[in-house]
Amino acid sequence: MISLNQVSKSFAGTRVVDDVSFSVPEGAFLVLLGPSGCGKSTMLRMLAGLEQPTGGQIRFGDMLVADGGSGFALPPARRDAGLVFQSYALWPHMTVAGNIDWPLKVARLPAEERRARIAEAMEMLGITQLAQRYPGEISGGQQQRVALARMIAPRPKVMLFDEPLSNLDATLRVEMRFELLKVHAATGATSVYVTHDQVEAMTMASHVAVMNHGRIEQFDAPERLLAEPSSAFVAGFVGTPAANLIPIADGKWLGTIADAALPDIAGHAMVRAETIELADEAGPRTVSVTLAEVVPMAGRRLVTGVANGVRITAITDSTDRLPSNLRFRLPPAAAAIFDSEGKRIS
Amino acid sequence: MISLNQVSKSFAGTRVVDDVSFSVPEGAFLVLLGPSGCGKSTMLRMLAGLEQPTGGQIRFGDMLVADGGSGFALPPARRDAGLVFQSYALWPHMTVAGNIDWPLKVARLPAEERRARIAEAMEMLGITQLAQRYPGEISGGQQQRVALARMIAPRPKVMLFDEPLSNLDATLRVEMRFELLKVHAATGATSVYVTHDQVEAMTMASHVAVMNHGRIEQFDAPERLLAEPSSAFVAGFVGTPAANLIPIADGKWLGTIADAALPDIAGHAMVRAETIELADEAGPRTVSVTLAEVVPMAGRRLVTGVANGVRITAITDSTDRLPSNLRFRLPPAAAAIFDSEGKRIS
Amino acid sequence: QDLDSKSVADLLPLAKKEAKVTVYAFTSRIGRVEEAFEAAYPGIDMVAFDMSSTEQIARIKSEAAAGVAGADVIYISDAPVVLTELASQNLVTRYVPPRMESLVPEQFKSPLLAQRLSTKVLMYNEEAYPDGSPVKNLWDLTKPEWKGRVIMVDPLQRGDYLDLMTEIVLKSDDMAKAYEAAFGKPIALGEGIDNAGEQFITDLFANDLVLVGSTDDVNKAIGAKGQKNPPIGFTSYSDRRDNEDEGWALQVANDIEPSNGIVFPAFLALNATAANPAAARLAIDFMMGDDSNTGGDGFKPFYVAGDWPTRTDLAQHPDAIPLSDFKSWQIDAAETAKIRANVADFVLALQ
Amino acid sequence: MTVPLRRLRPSLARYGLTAAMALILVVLVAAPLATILIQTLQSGGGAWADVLASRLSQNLFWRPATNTMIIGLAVAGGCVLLGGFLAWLVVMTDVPGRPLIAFMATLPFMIPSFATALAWGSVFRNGRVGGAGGLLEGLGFSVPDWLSWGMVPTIVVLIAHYYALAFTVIAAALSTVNGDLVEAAQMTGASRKRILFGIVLPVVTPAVIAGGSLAFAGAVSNFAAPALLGLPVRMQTLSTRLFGMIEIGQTERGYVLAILLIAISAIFLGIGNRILNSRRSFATISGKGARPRRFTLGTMRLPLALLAWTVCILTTLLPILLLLAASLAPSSLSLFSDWTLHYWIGAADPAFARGQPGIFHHPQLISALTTTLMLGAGVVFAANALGLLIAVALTRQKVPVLSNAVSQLSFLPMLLPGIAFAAAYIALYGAPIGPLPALYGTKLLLGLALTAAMLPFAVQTGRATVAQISGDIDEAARMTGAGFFHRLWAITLPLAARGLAAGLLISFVNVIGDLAITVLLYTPTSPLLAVLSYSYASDGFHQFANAVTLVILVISMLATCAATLLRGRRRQTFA
Ligand SMILES: Nc1ncnc2c1ncn2[C@@H]1O[C@H](COP(=O)(O)OP(=O)(O)OP(=O)(O)O)[C@@H](O)[C@H]1O
Ligand SMILES: Nc1ncnc2c1ncn2[C@@H]1O[C@H](COP(=O)(O)OP(=O)(O)OP(=O)(O)O)[C@@H](O)[C@H]1O
Ligand SMILES: [Mg+2]
Ligand SMILES: [Mg+2]
Repeated sequence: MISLNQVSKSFAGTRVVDDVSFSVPEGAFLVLLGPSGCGKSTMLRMLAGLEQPTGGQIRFGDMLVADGGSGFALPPARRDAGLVFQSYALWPHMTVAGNIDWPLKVARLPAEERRARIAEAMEMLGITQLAQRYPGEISGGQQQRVALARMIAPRPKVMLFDEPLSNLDATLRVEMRFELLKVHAATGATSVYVTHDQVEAMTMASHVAVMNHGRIEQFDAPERLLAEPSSAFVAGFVGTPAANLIPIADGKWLGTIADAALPDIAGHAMVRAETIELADEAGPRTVSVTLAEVVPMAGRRLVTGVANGVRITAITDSTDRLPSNLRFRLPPAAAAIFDSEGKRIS
Repeated sequence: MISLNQVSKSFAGTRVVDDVSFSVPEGAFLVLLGPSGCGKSTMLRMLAGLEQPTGGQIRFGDMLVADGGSGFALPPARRDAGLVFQSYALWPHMTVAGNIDWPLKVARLPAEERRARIAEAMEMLGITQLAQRYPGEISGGQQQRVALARMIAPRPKVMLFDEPLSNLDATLRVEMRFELLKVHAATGATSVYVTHDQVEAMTMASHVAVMNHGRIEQFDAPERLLAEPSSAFVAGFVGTPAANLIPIADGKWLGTIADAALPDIAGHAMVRAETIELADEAGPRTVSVTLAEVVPMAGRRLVTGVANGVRITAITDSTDRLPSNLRFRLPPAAAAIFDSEGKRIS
Repeated sequence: QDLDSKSVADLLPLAKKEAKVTVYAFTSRIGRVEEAFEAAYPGIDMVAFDMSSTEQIARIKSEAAAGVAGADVIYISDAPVVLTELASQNLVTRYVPPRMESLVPEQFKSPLLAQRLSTKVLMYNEEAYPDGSPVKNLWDLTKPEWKGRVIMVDPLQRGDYLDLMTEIVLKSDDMAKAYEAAFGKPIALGEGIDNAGEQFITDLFANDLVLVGSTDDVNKAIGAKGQKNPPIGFTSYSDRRDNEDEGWALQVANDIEPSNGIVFPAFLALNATAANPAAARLAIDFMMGDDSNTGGDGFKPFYVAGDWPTRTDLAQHPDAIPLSDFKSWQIDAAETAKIRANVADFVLALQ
Repeated sequence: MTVPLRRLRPSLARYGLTAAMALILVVLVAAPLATILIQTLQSGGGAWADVLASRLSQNLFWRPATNTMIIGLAVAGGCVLLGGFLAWLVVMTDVPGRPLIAFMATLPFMIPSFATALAWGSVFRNGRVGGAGGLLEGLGFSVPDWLSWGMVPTIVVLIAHYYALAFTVIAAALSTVNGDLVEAAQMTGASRKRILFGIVLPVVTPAVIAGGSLAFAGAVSNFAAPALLGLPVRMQTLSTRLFGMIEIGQTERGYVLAILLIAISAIFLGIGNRILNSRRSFATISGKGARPRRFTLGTMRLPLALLAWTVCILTTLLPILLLLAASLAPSSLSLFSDWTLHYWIGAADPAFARGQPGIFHHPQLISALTTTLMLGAGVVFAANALGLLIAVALTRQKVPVLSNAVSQLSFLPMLLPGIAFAAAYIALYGAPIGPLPALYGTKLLLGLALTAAMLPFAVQTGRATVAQISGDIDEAARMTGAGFFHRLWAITLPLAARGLAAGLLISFVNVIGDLAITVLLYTPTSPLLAVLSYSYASDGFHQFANAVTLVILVISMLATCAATLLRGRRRQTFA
């Protein structure tokens, strides 16, 4: 339902979105994933009509909504899209209820209906008791929820979310993503969702686009992203924890530990944390690391060590104290190999 | 070094911080954890001197900095504290470099030194190439990093962080928390850090305070928080994933599945996800659930199901397809039992 | 032309048909004229605009450019500008009511009809100088004892003061004679100075002449009671009537060599393209006064001490020196207009 | 057919507003201005040579121009500092008596500047222009000329008169500054002064520039103060010069001077424009809500309060008192004796005041009052509506050349002497243009001219506030499908309300006090208060003139009160 064809956007000469093409069907839930500053918000703003692409076309269904070449752009008002701004963009002179109400008023919904929708949205986001407060009188997370409620209440056909849960706690986030999916399903809207939270990406997405430097690195279903990253960047970016990208050169791990299984190139081997074991003794494919941090997760512990300046994370089940002389045993085979450009080789 | 004695804060009659007392030594790294709207930002703002407590005293070392009773407050300028605002609060009319520079100018650092510090801070936060941009011309995550750089560059003795990494991607976050800990260690500052990210809390904190409704639910070392939650709230709030809190009544799980090991009270049993198994067949302590979501994490899968409206998360290693008729087998003993008020009983 | 010769009785029915007459006037006293006029000629509405001569000139010129006839009657001072910029372009035209032909001397009937005369003359503080003017000769003002104590409105701010300067230059011969009288030697002109008038102006400015922005400031400076050493300066003779109200001691210095200042006319003229030509003429006739010896209601607002009607048949105002005894130059607007700009430039070069 | 339309639409959305505003400004400002320019060129441009390159140009132009610029810049600087300081005190600190300071600090520019000059004279005057000296001489001090007359007093008086403009605009802007910007500065350990000048005033740069520009334009075009205080030591400014030139019939030279004044001022105002058009943003109203921030002044509370009070009292009460006295005292020489209410309510008495009855017996007072109010209200709303649109266009659509033209054009009327402006209007719109009827003599023409004359105030204040609203707030509203005017009404207007109120107030005060334009364009059936005051003054009835001036002042003060009350009823959460 949303399709992009070679869309680009430049600010003062620098391309921040670069030749992006993809399409998702109606009702899809597209998650945009990518590092800070890679152009995610810009993408959303172009979809919303707030920013005009400098090149390429954007279509909603059959309808052309923006054409960078001719300069044509359907104004935001006529796209039936809603956007949760990264900066919230609440109207500071309206109460919480007023903020949610205004778009409904603009849409000329009858008063009865509006009241119901406001109540529903506030209920869903747990902000009912804040109805009469002003944005300046509520906490950051509460503001974010108001921004969400405001966007959802009019039930747009295209829902655009820019890190909508970033300021919420984990528990609330779980609830919210559940609720958002419910809304998404109920309205049959097509959603585009920017997040830094891998869990959100994995649980909500029907499609994921991983962006880097304004380009799409991989566009795929969420499971495939984890299973088959198409580039070193994706491999190192997705997953909780992300896979380790260990430099290899001349068939040696880290350029030092020879391994016949490794190809004889300079690049990176992808090694999943769960395949690295803690070793008591030096041995084949064993690397000595300095302990950096230990994170309890999913009943296990992620142990991160640094070897030759490379952070490597392993997972251990044992709750024993870690030896002061920590060693990681690398798996017999890398999950994937990437060349020095980051292209996947095997 | 920072100690609070019965600190309270009310806004227009409602207590948003309620009788909080604790103290942390110099050089401590205190993480404040808590749901949206529980008063974390307000706590930070009181420490910063931007908000005056309505009751209680705050001391930095031996020095009284605020006294709600007498109304005394040391102005923010004289506390040698820095704050990363949840809203960033960047000065829109100054460039990125200008924003970082201004506090240094105020501190009358020589130009040479200032240049070095700005360069260092920008380098550390990966925003060097944005030096001449204005806040309106950079992405949300970049703005957040500028806010961090601005606070860190003058090296205050007390560093206050309000969700400083919330808009950064996971990879960058890992880097940043590493860098922040380095700065913290290097300057010997005492830090108070608000976050919703459990990993940050667990890896960075020397002390954690879990807040709820303006009160401290538990104040402890991070590991103890996971191991020995003192209330149902804490149990259900911390951990990745947080422990399951399964309602019990009359010695029955969920009020239906009798278990002799359970006490005969109404309350909650804490059951860690990793102790719940997927069961093929109905059996003792087995509950049938509807699948809600599956999250890949730490090489395993978190499987969340809903039974009687209660979300229960289990962890499974197997990568098999989940049976359509999903069942969870609860462990023989709950990790903890909380009464209906949430107080821990065993 | 035809209308010009019509008597009041003949004009009246025509004017009644027009039913309206618009007057631009440089004084608010027009308000009282309006009332009197409408009482005298019911059914003819007089619409009066009160604005300064300068503003009238700007307005009349703009209106002419825009092709609209704003006023029917123009009552205006600032003779030199009016003559050069309005009359010469036929933006305003002369009209002398037949009734006035014999009552007003020729000099006041052409090129425009003057209704009355005003003054800018030397005045002093009679409280500080009970024995009369401390100055007998204009040149005395350039002497050291009057340094910083002669005051007037900046001649480049107000046309009537510029007219005064111009007249002094025009009357250079008199000025030269007066110089001899004052200093006992013939005048020696400075470099780049062409005549005695210019020399006088130069010397006056060199003697730290104090300039102010309005006639009132001059009056206050000169007239304020209780001063030990009050300044002397040029202002309107008629302002003396405010002495009592304001607490001034203004008095005119009449016996001055060669003259104490200037007397200048206020014109009554027609708009060349007047929309109400008959009523306009009727209004001018009315404003010239009736046959009583004070001019009646039409002239009453202007019958004040220090202003003189141009009509010769009206009685002298009891409080004022008669015009015939008044030792002032009567400006010749046409002559003044010729060199006025040059004098302005000359003054401009001095400050 | 569809293709060009398609192309047109986005560019319309991008430039449409700016282009429309440019068109309106051409009609309201550029065309009349061109008329004047043409007039100065018609006779061979001799006036230009006289002014710029003749033996006279030194005295005619260069020295007055230098004086003017010194005065303009000093006054602009002084007003921004003083007005900004007071605005900060009132909006951002806990100084005692804030509402009253806020009220008093808006008054000075409603008081005619001659009254302020008079107030200066009443203290510092020496005997140079005769009469009695001021208070200081009365106490036995001898006051040197430089303190009594000339540049210094002119600058001080003009600052005392115009700082209210800067105050009003800056206070409006400050009240919307998100508290966390200030808090972030406080955290750095900066002193209050440092924060004020390093963060607070710079983040409201648009308001500072607006305040400074208005004060600058006011100062360079002010006539009363330099005429009263400068002339006695022969200090001329461009405004006294050009007034004089027009007054003595050398209109062309006068217009040339006016055009040059505009040109020079445009340079300075252009600098301000560049800052506003730079990449820098001044969005202090963010989409994350905001808490207002008040400094506690601590030990400085009383000294600063004292300072503020002194400034306010000296610049408001003193001139008002003198004005009042001047409307009560028979003699302008001893303002405090023999007071009588005759000039206000007295019946006609042939023995007193030449038989003039008090102003309340003036047959046209009531009609003048209502006309003034109606005209004032109409013009003010028209000008500010336009001003807001222009401000929005300038802030949200930055079109390369056009924006700059719009910005400059909207400022010019402030510098052009009213008489020239009005004359141009008559010349241009007095006659029928094509099918359009002549507007001469209609209130519409007066309304148009006054609207144009008030645009600078409206645009400057509007721009200062609109620039503070961060773009995403409007974008969020665009996403809902609300149209331009709907958004303007529901989002921009309320957020800019304080600034707009300031603009309304400033232009209202100006329009009801305006004389120069009104006197040439008004229709006699409905005189205005200012005209009434003028006709009294032109006949030497000062007491009456001052009484009418006081009536105007009281109306202005009532308007201020109304604006304050209106504001007070809104919940000030974002501001
Ligand atoms: N000015 C105010 N008036 C009334 N209530 C307020 C005001 N400011 C904050 N609150 C309330 O105080 C509570 C605590 O706010 P605070 O900002 O400290 O929350 P927080 O823990 O930082 O939440 P978050 O994680 O969402 O940022 C919130 O419930 C908020 O609604
Ligand atoms: N007005 C502008 N001028 C120049 N560069 C800009 C402008 N606005 C954004 N950029 C740059 O464009 C890039 C993409 O910005 P965008 O906001 O889309 O990033 P993002 O992916 O949303 O990042 P984040 O996760 O940090 O929000 C950034 O590097 C930013 O610095
Ligand atoms: Mg973004
Ligand atoms: Mg917060």
